[in-house]
Amino acid sequence: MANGKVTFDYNSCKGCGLCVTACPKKIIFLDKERINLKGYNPATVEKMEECIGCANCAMMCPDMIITVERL
Amino acid sequence: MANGKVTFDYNSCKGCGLCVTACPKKIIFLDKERINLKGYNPATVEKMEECIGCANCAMMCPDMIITVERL
Amino acid sequence: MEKLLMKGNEAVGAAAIKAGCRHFFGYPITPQNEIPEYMAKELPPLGGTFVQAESEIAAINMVYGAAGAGARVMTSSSSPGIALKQEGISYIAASELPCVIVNMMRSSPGLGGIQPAQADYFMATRGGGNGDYYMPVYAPASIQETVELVMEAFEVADFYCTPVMILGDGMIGQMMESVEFPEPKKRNLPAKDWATVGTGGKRKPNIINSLRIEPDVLEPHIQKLLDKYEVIKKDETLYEKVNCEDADVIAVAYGTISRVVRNAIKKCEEEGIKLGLIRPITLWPFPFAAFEEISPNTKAFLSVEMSAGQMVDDVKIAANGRIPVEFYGRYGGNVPKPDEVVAKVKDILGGGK
Amino acid sequence: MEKLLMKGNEAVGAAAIKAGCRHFFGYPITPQNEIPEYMAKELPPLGGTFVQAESEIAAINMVYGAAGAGARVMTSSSSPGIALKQEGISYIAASELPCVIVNMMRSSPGLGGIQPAQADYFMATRGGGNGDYYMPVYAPASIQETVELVMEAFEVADFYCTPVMILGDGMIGQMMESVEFPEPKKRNLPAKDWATVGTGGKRKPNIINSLRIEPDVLEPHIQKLLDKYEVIKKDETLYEKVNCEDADVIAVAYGTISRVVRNAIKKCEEEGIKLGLIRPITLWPFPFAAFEEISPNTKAFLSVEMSAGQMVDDVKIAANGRIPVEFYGRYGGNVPKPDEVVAKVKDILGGGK
Amino acid sequence: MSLVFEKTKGLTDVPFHYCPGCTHGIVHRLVAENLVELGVLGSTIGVAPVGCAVFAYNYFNCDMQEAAHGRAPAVATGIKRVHPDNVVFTYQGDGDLAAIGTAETVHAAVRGENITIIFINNAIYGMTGGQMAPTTLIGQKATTAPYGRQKEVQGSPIRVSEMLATLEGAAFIERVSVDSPGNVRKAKKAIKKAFECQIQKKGFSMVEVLSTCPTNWGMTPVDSLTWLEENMMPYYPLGNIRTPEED
Amino acid sequence: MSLVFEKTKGLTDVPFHYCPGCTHGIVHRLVAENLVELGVLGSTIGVAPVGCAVFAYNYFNCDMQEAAHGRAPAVATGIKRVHPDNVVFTYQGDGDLAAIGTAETVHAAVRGENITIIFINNAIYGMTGGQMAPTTLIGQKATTAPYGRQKEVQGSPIRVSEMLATLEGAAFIERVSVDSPGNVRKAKKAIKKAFECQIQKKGFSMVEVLSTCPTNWGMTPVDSLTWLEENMMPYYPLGNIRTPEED
Amino acid sequence: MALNEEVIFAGFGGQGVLSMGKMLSYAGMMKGKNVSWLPSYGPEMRGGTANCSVIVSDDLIGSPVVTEADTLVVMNRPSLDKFEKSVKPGGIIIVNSSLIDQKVKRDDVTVYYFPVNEIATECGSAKAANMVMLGAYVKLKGFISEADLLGAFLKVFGEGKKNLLPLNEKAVAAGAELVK
Amino acid sequence: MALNEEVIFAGFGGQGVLSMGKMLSYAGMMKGKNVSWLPSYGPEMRGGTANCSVIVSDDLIGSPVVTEADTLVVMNRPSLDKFEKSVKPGGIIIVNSSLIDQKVKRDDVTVYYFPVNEIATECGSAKAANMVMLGAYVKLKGFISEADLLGAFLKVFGEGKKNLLPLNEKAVAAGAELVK
Ligand SMILES: Cc1ncc(C[n+]2csc(CCOP(=O)(O)OP(=O)(O)O)c2C)c(N)n1
Ligand SMILES: Cc1ncc(C[n+]2csc(CCOP(=O)(O)OP(=O)(O)O)c2C)c(N)n1
Ligand code: SF4
Ligand code: SF4
Ligand code: SF4
Ligand code: SF4
Ligand code: SF4
Ligand code: SF4
Ligand SMILES: [Mg+2]
Ligand SMILES: [Mg+2]
Repeated sequence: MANGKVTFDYNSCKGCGLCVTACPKKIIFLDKERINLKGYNPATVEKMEECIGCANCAMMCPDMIITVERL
Repeated sequence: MANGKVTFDYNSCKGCGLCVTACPKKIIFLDKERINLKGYNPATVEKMEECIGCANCAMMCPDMIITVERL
Repeated sequence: MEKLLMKGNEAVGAAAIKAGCRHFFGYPITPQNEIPEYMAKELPPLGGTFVQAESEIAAINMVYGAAGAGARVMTSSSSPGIALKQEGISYIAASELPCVIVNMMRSSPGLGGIQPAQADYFMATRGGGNGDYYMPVYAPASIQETVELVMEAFEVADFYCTPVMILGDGMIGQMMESVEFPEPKKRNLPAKDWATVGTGGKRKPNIINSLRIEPDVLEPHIQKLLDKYEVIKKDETLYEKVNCEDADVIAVAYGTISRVVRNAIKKCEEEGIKLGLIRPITLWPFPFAAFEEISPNTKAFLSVEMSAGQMVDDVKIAANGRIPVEFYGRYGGNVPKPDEVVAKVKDILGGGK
Repeated sequence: MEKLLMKGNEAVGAAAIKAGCRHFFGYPITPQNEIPEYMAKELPPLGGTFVQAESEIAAINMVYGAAGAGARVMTSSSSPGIALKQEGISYIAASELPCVIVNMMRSSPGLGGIQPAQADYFMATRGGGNGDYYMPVYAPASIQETVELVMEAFEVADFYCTPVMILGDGMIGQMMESVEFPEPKKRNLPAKDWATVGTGGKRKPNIINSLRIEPDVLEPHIQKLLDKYEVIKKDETLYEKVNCEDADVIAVAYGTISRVVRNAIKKCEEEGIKLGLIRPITLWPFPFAAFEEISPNTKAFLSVEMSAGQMVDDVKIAANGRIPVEFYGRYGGNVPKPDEVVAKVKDILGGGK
Repeated sequence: MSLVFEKTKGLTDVPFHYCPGCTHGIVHRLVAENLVELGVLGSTIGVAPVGCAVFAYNYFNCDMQEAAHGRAPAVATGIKRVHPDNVVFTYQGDGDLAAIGTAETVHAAVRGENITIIFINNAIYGMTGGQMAPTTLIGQKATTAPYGRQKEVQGSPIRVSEMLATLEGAAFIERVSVDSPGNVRKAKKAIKKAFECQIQKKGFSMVEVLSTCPTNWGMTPVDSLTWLEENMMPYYPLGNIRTPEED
Repeated sequence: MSLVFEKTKGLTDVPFHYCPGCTHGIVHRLVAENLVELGVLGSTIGVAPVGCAVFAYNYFNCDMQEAAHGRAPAVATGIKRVHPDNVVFTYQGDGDLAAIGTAETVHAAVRGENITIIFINNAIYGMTGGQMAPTTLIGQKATTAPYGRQKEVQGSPIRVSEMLATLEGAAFIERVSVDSPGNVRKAKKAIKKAFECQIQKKGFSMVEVLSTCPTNWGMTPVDSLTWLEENMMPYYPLGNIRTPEED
Repeated sequence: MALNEEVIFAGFGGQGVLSMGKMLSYAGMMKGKNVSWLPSYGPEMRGGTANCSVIVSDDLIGSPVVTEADTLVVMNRPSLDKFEKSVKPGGIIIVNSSLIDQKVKRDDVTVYYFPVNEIATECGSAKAANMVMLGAYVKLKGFISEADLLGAFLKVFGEGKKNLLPLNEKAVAAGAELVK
Repeated sequence: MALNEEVIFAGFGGQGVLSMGKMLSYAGMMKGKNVSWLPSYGPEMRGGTANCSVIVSDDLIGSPVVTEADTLVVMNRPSLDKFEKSVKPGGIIIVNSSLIDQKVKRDDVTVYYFPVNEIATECGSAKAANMVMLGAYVKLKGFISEADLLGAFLKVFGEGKKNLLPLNEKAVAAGAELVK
């Protein structure tokens, strides 16, 4: 399975969580510990190694703040 | 076959001829010899005895100037 | 009487219901949405109807139908939405139907903005629609006054068989103040025997109509409207005069801006300047009488508006050349500040007195 | 130049085409139907487009789109139809788009009648729509002048990026006179580099818009409009003054009614009365300058209108209290007769001189 | 001797202003006869359009309101919400109903507004002198379609009945014609059903009537009937399109 | 390392003002990506509505016009008749398109106007704060339907796509949803087809997109997707409703 | 004296009354006069009355509405009733006696009764009644020749109606004949 | 001296800023004062800034727009930037230091920094930050009692929210505590 990498534009995230449900690998979560400049808990990935680069998250992000790359 | 009788309100006729085509007995015609108060050649029946009182003429007269009776 | 803290928009709805209005037809637009929302909630339990129309045009024509059918009926909107109602209002005025139309003005032209403004004065007072017609236009300056004028509007509408407009602005609509609901002042109203309620086979058909194809029939009909307007001018003109005796300058301001002028009056006082205020409460009929007696001391009228200058035309007609007419306005959603008004007054007086 | 006998409505169409108008969006209404009908026939062979819109509202918004896309574009209607266009006109003015709007006025309010009238003066000259905006309004008095003003209207519209109105009446629309088509007077026009024609990937997007949500952005935008209006007032005001020196009374009349006044002038002459005429050709900007110099002999201004009195407001502002302002009007489709005007003049002068 | 036909009491004595042979008159009669036969004339409120039928308020022998062009369904809504137990109908042309009044028509149906619309489709703007209507046929000439309506330029004519039938609120929709005595009789039945639908509070009802405009079609009244049969009927098929379930 | 997804050049750098999780943003992206992929961005003119997407003119990286509420199809018509070879689209909400703009929408389709409409059906008036839309579902609450929409009072929701599909001028109509990555991909294809239909001058095209309004539905963005699937999809079935014959 | 002729033409919708006015206007314009033509218009498409005001003048034309006509041409009876009072003292009324059996009541005007329908029928078509009437009118008034009138006919109706010229020539001549 | 208190409350959309103003207004009204509450309103449904002007006065209230505030209550940073200049010299600014790390630049006003979010969390819910702030405000100003404020809470939110009263009581008390 392909290896992917996602990058979030930290301060543009609105913490809506649509990417969270979209991810088949369930690796995205909203970081309740942090608040970005916009005042939201931003989306983050911890186990990036599990990312398959399917771009489902990007498909659903209404604010296009996710960049997806594939190895 | 029933016997009918039609009466036209002479001065209200607009000479449109719809009754003429509607009559199954083809007994109505527009009287080119006469002009009524409105300025039209009014509809007339000559052979009233052929009228079957079907009221087709009245069905079609947009100005409701025909009265139909049946014997 | 119980005091309530209420938004202007809700107070409009509550006053209308208190005045017996049971039918409301509207379409959403900021900053007046609380009016339809209030009616949507409150009317059905009272057996009334709220219809969210497909557009402002549909709404005003539903009002026409309901008014013609004899109901007390209201619609509300804000500037661009009111622009769309102009044909309908012209029909209602021409057909002599009573109804109340609320305009909570926002900044314009075009889509403009949603902040308060007073730039629909022309549209309200001199026929945004086609033809020779007018309607009483009330400009409340507080929520309490809004309540009273809305109630009065229904009575006036029925009394004269005319549309009546409540001309507020986003501020009136959105602000809360304490308010009491007195019993509506009732007039001796003529029976609505012209309404379409069905003939019951007992009388000739009633016809609600504004078409008169023959000039010699239409002209007397318009004359009838004009005669009615003269009575309204005589009997229904409302205004308030504050601090005008011996005033150096008399400001003319209506609605919320009259309150800014009140603050300016105090500030002027501190500087030894006497600023007066004529506050038209009816914009049509415009209170020309208020301008008749002015002290020889008074240097100018100053029309203060949240517009680029519209009421100033009526002030000029009222002044009739006796003293200069000046104008100060802010627009686009900005609200004149008391200090700005004071500065303008000083300016008129030649840099202070 | 060839002389043609032409209906006013057709002349409007022919002049527009001569002025380079290739896009027309309209909706039928009496008494201006010959305009869309003419355009429907003449535009397609020229590669232009005629669209019969589903309504007046759709038509004015098609005009907005086409004007924003850079075209010379026109629409036409009559009173109730123009009332429906008010929101759209406000948008066009606010978005600074050039176009020409023709109103062949009929009698109103409401559905009224289809005979000529001048009761849309208010709607035309002071915002039937929402907000602070104006547009140049031309009032031709003959078919020849109609042709010239329609051509001028397109130039003025493009020069100032503003809607322009031709305010005629059923008489102007329906009558025939002989007419010549001179070459349009061309101005040095700015390029329409703001139009939506596609970026071609070569520049930033062009945006046609009237929304400015921040008051501090909207206010300067309105100020820009107001500054433009001042230039138009200075440079584009048109009027004609006839027989005014030492006149006993000066009539003020526009469009077809100015011709009735001309007949009245002759009749007055026969009776030794000197009647003058100020004929505004632009109703907005109103020709206040024409009222500045008046002879001490002149007893009054007399506004003569096919309405219940609308322009009379501007005449009052212009008179500014110097001499009385009188009014004579017929309405509902009736046209004032020269004799009636003469009688009114005599009346003003105290039963003859 | 028994009376087979005389003018209905549902109409006033005012003579119609319609052109000779214009079928507006026939439809007026059918509406009025039905109101009388259903016994509801005295509780009926009609709404007249702007169009050739603008003077309808002078003809129907019931309370009437004259609506602004296209707004009759909105006016009828206002009336009906005040008097839900009265019969409320509009009488509208194709310009009135299907052009400027499109939104009002569609949304009266969307709301399932319990009113009846009599829709006169004569494929032309009669009153204003023969301009193109949304229902003008392809190839048909009109003063604003002097080269004939072209699909590519003005699009194809709208079938209002079929369009409204997609709406759940539309309880009864039928298209009829008044080109022959037989069709006139059917039209009358359809109009009766529409009113019955309203009386039984089943929601929005409309009868589309194919009608002639000899004046603006530039034909004799008799030729107009033939033109209607040969040109309009194929594009606008007659028949019931929606009926309340219980029927 | 290859880039699988980055923000399209069809959009400007201006961040969206939409509420968190509002699917307006997804649809903006799909439209913009398609314009870029079809190579027509530079010749495209868009029309923004009045509704939450009112600022769309700041987002799409092409020439734009802001229309009055409901009039976008008329504005687009004006533009298209001036520039028949440019791509012209409108982006409209359900209040804008299906309420006040009903006549403009229907008649753009009747004329077969060669434009593309992107229709955002979120069953509510978003911008003005949650009033009832013509597409609000039965039982759904709105600020102007505080007791929930009732068939008897406000009528049944309008299925715009099905209604327009009765018109001959409507060349391409499809209903899609953006509730899941799979449906987003399908939505993108449908929007591409609609633009292709226009580029090939086949007439009017519209894509109805079922969309969420977490703010006015009073739900989280994620719950909103579920609500859309469970409530909107059954009433507004996804799928193609009209395609030009040659396809 | 400078010419200033103000005329009202009035009749039924189908009688070609508006065209009469147009032809006179066209002829006047071609002779270098100032002209105006103003129709009245109503809501009824057929069968209503039609009338128009025409002014032919050496001067600039003031109001195009004729309220004190020099000449009134009436083609049917309701028009006579309506406009009889709109003629100035000393003016002329020309009555289509084919359709109007009534007499003019005023005695301060000159009245002519011409049975133009009958004459037109004799010329070949009852539809040319208006041309017969116009022929009589121009002859009476003298400021337009019969030839100019026929030139105007083509201008108003277009070259396409050239085939009708002989009929109309005949009608105009017959009309002119009526005026001795 | 007669009371005339003009306040601006400002913060994020979800912080209950408008309610703070409403509660103060209600409490003022119940004490027989004249009151006005004016919100600013924008097109953004969520995440935008929100603010309101409140006036509580013994006099009739002129303009409801507060441009020279006696007191400014700011719940987030953009609001401080925006309204700092709108306080009259000698006025008061109360800053929610939980979310605003910045200091007030003016030196002609009295400034209080209260970490109301933290305190509210301690009381049981971060959502009560506005009540903490209000508690501090009324205590500072003195013309409204804490009990009156809680009475207003029920008026504004309705009897249905009675269950939240204990939490809010705690929050208000904790806020009042901040003012020595
Ligand atoms: C707002 C407005 N626009 C236009 C008109 C002009 N008008 C009158 S009737 C009509 C169309 C009539 O056509 P239709 O509805 O088909 O009725 P018909 O005459 O064919 O019976 C129009 C456009 C008007 N009176 N008001
Ligand atoms: C003429 C007019 N009427 C009403 C409004 C107010 N208004 C703005 S947006 C809107 C409705 C928006 O709803 P929708 O079209 O569904 O778009 P959404 O916000 O849901 O995306 C309304 C009624 C307006 N601006 N202009
Ligand atoms: S690319 Fe796919 S796997 Fe990777 S984070 Fe996004 S949704 Fe999850
Ligand atoms: S979808 Fe986008 S905005 Fe929403 S949480 Fe994920 S990254 Fe943030
Ligand atoms: S009743 Fe029948 S048969 Fe008799 S005239 Fe009429 S149509 Fe002919
Ligand atoms: S249908 Fe009626 S109006 Fe027509 S010709 Fe016959 S009787 Fe006369
Ligand atoms: S114009 Fe047409 S629709 Fe109108 S009355 Fe005449 S024939 Fe009938
Ligand atoms: S209000 Fe609704 S539609 Fe509008 S941006 Fe917010 S979530 Fe989206
Ligand atoms: Mg029609
Ligand atoms: Mg929506």
